[in-house]
Amino acid sequence: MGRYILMRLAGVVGVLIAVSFITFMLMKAIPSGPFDMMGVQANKAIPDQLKRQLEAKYGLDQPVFMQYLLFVRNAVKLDFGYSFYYQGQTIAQIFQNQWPYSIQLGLLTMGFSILIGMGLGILAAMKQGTFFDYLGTAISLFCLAMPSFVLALLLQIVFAIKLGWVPTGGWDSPKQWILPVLANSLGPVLVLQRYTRASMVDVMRSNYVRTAKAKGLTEQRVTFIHIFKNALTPIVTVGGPMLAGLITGSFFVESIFRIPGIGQFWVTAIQNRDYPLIMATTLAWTAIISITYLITDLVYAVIDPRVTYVKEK
Amino acid sequence: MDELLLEINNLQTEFKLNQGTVHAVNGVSFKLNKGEVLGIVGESGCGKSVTALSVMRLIEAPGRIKAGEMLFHGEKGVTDLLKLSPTDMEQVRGNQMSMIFQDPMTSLNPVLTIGYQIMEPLKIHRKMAEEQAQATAVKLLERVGIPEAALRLKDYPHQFSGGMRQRVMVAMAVACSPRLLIADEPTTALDVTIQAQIIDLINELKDEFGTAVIIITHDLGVVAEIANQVSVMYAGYVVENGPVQQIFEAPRHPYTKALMGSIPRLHSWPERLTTIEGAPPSLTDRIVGCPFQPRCQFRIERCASENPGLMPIATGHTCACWVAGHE
Amino acid sequence: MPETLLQTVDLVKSFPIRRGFFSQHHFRLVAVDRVNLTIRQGETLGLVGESGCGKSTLGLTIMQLYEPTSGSVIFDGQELTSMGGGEMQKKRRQMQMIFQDPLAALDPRMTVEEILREPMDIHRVGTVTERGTEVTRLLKVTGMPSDAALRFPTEFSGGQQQRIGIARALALQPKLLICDEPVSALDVSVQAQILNLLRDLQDQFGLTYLFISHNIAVTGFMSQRIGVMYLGQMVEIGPSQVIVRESRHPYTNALLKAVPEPEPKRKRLKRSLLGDVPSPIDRPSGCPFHPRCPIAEDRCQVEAPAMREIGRTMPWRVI
Amino acid sequence: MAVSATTLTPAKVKKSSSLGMAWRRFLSRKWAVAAGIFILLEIMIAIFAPVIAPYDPYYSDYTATYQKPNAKYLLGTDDMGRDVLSRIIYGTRVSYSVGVLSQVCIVIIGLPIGAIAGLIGGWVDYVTMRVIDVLSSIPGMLLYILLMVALGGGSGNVFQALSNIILAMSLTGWIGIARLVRGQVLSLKESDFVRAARSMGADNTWIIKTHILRNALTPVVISMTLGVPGAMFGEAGLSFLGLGIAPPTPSWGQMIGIYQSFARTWPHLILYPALVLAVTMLAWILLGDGVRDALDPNIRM
Repeated sequence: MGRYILMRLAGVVGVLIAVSFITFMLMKAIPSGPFDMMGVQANKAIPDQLKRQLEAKYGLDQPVFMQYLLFVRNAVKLDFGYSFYYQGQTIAQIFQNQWPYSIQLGLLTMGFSILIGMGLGILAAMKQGTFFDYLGTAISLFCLAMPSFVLALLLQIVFAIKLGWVPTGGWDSPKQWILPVLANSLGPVLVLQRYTRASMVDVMRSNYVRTAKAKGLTEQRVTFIHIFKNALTPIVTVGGPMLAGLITGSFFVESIFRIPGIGQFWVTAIQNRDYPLIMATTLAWTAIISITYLITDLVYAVIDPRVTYVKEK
Repeated sequence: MDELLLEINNLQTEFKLNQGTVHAVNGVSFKLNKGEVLGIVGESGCGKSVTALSVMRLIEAPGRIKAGEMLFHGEKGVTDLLKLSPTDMEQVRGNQMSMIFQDPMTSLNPVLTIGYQIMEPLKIHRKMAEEQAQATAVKLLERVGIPEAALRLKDYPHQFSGGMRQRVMVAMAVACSPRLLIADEPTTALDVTIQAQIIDLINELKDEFGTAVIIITHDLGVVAEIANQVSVMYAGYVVENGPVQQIFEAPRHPYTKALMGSIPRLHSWPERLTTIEGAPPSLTDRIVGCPFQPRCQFRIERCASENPGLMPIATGHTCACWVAGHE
Repeated sequence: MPETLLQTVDLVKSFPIRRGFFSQHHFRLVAVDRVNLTIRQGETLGLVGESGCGKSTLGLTIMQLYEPTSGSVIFDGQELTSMGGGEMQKKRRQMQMIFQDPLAALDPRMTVEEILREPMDIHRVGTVTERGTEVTRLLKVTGMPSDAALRFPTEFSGGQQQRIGIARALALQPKLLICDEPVSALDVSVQAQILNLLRDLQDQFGLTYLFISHNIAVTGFMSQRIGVMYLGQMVEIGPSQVIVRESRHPYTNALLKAVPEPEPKRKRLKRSLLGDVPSPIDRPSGCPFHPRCPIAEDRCQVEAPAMREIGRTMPWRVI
Repeated sequence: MAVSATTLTPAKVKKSSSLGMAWRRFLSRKWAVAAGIFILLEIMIAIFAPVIAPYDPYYSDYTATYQKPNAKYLLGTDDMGRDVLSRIIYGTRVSYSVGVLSQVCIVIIGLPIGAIAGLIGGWVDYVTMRVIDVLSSIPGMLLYILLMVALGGGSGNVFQALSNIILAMSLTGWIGIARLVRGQVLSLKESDFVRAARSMGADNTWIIKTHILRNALTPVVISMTLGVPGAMFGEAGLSFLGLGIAPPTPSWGQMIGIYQSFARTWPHLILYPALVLAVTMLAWILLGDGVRDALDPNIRM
């Protein structure tokens, strides 16, 4: 088991190196550097000499490959340096300040979509062919067809602007959480509803559930002891990585509802060519996602005794 | 001496699908005495498994038991199983009657331990406490021939071979000493040497526990070996019913005869095997007349219009055939 | 005595397997272990054994669909194992195969006509019209309706699908047919039809069969000789009558005793063979059957007995 | 069953092809057919946009800004007095070019890679799979945005912007197809009917040509149809963020993005492009489901 986890972690490191390289090179391929963008924003071009000084300060005058090695050397120490754009702030500070918003939004979305998505999925599976089943299908179809930013805007227009029930944005009070969470949970609800229903139905048809019924167990016992645990495996497989995506923030929802989360920062970072911030965010996301894959696989082994990462004998 | 245990009258089960209604069981009747073994044989799609599931009332939507009577002589007198409430039926299932299924590889819950699964009926029906249930489970596992039973309680099904899993299924089924054990193709998925072990096991246990057995199989050999009574099914009907000796040595229904002739045997090799031309009727169609009539070489005019139904032709031997019945 | 059509000499097929996710240890699963057999022109050799005994792997290895690990396969006087790809493909015309799952063996996107033409298309037999006529003939020979040609395999019953498989195998007029459990997916009455058909076709076209089945009664009905396999090894081989009536190997005996017979009078007493078939990965030392053998001695644990001739049968030596 | 066995002679029976059968199955699904018709209509609209659109989508009538829907401007006008309906009609071109072309490019890249990995196996397969592993560890939208910016984004002319979007999508989207095709090829390689073909003496070329391509293509087609709405969503999202199609060329997502700032006072501006986008995505999803059901050979007639 320990050996397996170590091997997997080594894999994660490999992925991180590859991803950092790809991102770094892509970033360097982006036309115009960070200080051009500053000039654009300040509405005046930065003098060439000053630009060169700045570039030298941040090591941007060196060959690209050297820059990359430099970056790796610092990154190993988890030192991503200062943001080019948010003057005087280290990347670590930006993460510390902004990421909690995204995490909070993600966790709320997670809770909400598990409740709704899995609830609807279980209901649909238990009451196949009834109103609940069709309701679930309708909701999942809606989630599939409705882009999250469109729903976010529509919700904002209707509930914040027209009805004025909730504020249009911000993240200070629970009232402001409602709409972003709703908009953000489109995808997760869809995936969870579909997979829960499918996997429950699958398990319900299995021979061992018939065996359980033949033993004279009550409906509830069959559902919660014999069906649910088995149905969980495929749900965890898709749900894990999807939920990881949630805590990495959402560009759309964060920007529409003016939540100062990391997703919004990343998009602005790209627009501003804020290299250190782009690199750090990308790497952090990749790490989170890779580790979630690993955790998902481990959870898998907890749920299903057939899955084992321990070498036989 | 022949004490009646189960009497099925005119059982009808159907499945409503988009393509039409599948009439899987069309008025099956049979009787089973205490301690007896009834073999139900037939080819795939003849309704034998649906009959078994109907007796257990395990038919699920879109299927339903349309009509019939299932009189079960239980501990508290005679009850019609079809009239029991779902909760009352749960008390019967796994307790007074239990079932073994075809595929041992998928019939045990993969995420629960063997011990948990065996103890489940003991705790529910016999209201046993944990330790008592555990002790009983160990005894049961030992009885069905699982070595180191006490240690294996904590194991999961995937750690057992197919034959061993079927033994666990048997142990689970007899846990509450049921009056009736239904075995649906219990050996089909197993290799012959393992199959033989399981048949022996069921044979021994039925005497030990005083259990009557209904064994559903397509394998005439298995029936010959274990059953006292045989029902032959075709297209949802029972076409012949009788003591095993008579059915095998002097089958009367043309279908039974053809079926007997179609199996290759170890000790006699004919030049050709008997075959039946054509295919069984579609179960979505309403069958008029004898269901076997289109494929029957002895058919008479009457067969096309009138279903013969089971008629007695010898003591305890009934046969649904206009020709054979009037020989 | 008719000439030998197929012969295998010490044929071995083993597969490398990995255990665990990152395990460096490679195991070898020996699926077919030094099998020697001969099939004469026009006869049927039956192969029986329980699942995992290597009988199907043996069939596929003879067909060269699995590359043999060692040993040789001599077909029609020619060594197959050393044959080049192109040459082997031509040779395949003379040996064809019928599979256990009839539907899986037919491409779901092809009509029956396309399926039956495929072998002729591959080997460019005859003109396009001739191939069409041949398709009609094949359907007739195998008892299929003539309008079947334009339909898809899923539209047919299991028995008919198997007939399509047989028709395809006959398209190139092969000498040898390897039938790998051709009837085990079928109902008894359909099984009888297919078995009769196979025997008719054998008489009609002088075919030679290697008939693989787990059902010893079916094998007995089909074959002149039977070979019994256990854990990759041939443990006994001989004329069907002899194998069934007076087999010498304890495994064959146990197998025969285990078969339930549709004759209530013959109710056998308690069967002797205990335990499960061991995994082919952890094969017992010595004679592979010794852990389950009722007459095993100490010697069986260390020494693997060799095949020797006993009268007309050739069982393994049981000490 | 379609034809009775006795009444027709083979010569007269219309040859049933797998495509014909799939077509009949497709037609039996009403929702999918409706979606198909809707999509055909939109494609016509995209092609004949200049004929259909009541106004020039680029023309600003500064005397008539922020008009509510009325008889003259069916869906009203925007901040610059441009006709919203005409802009939506022209936006169809962007959505469909991106939706359909990106899927074509994805297949062109992904299919051969997946097929080669699956067919050759060994180290080729190993390397391909590791590359795919790495790429799929980066969140899709992230890589996509990064690529988009690196390619120069939506600046420059429309074709440049479109081709950038499609390229960025293809460079990230091929992974899915490659994985799918590889999996298909691997399972087909092991299938009984390929084994049967081999036993008949078929060589690799024959097997790939007659069995593997034919059977592996179906899931590719299904995935293409189901991928279109995803690509449309991607374009809309990018344009919404201002990283996709740059104004004045209209795109649904970009319209939503721009009109967002007037949402407080002129919410109707967002409503129409949003509605069209959602309905179009729904139509493609329904069509994709229909195509999947129709092409899946495991479903009997």
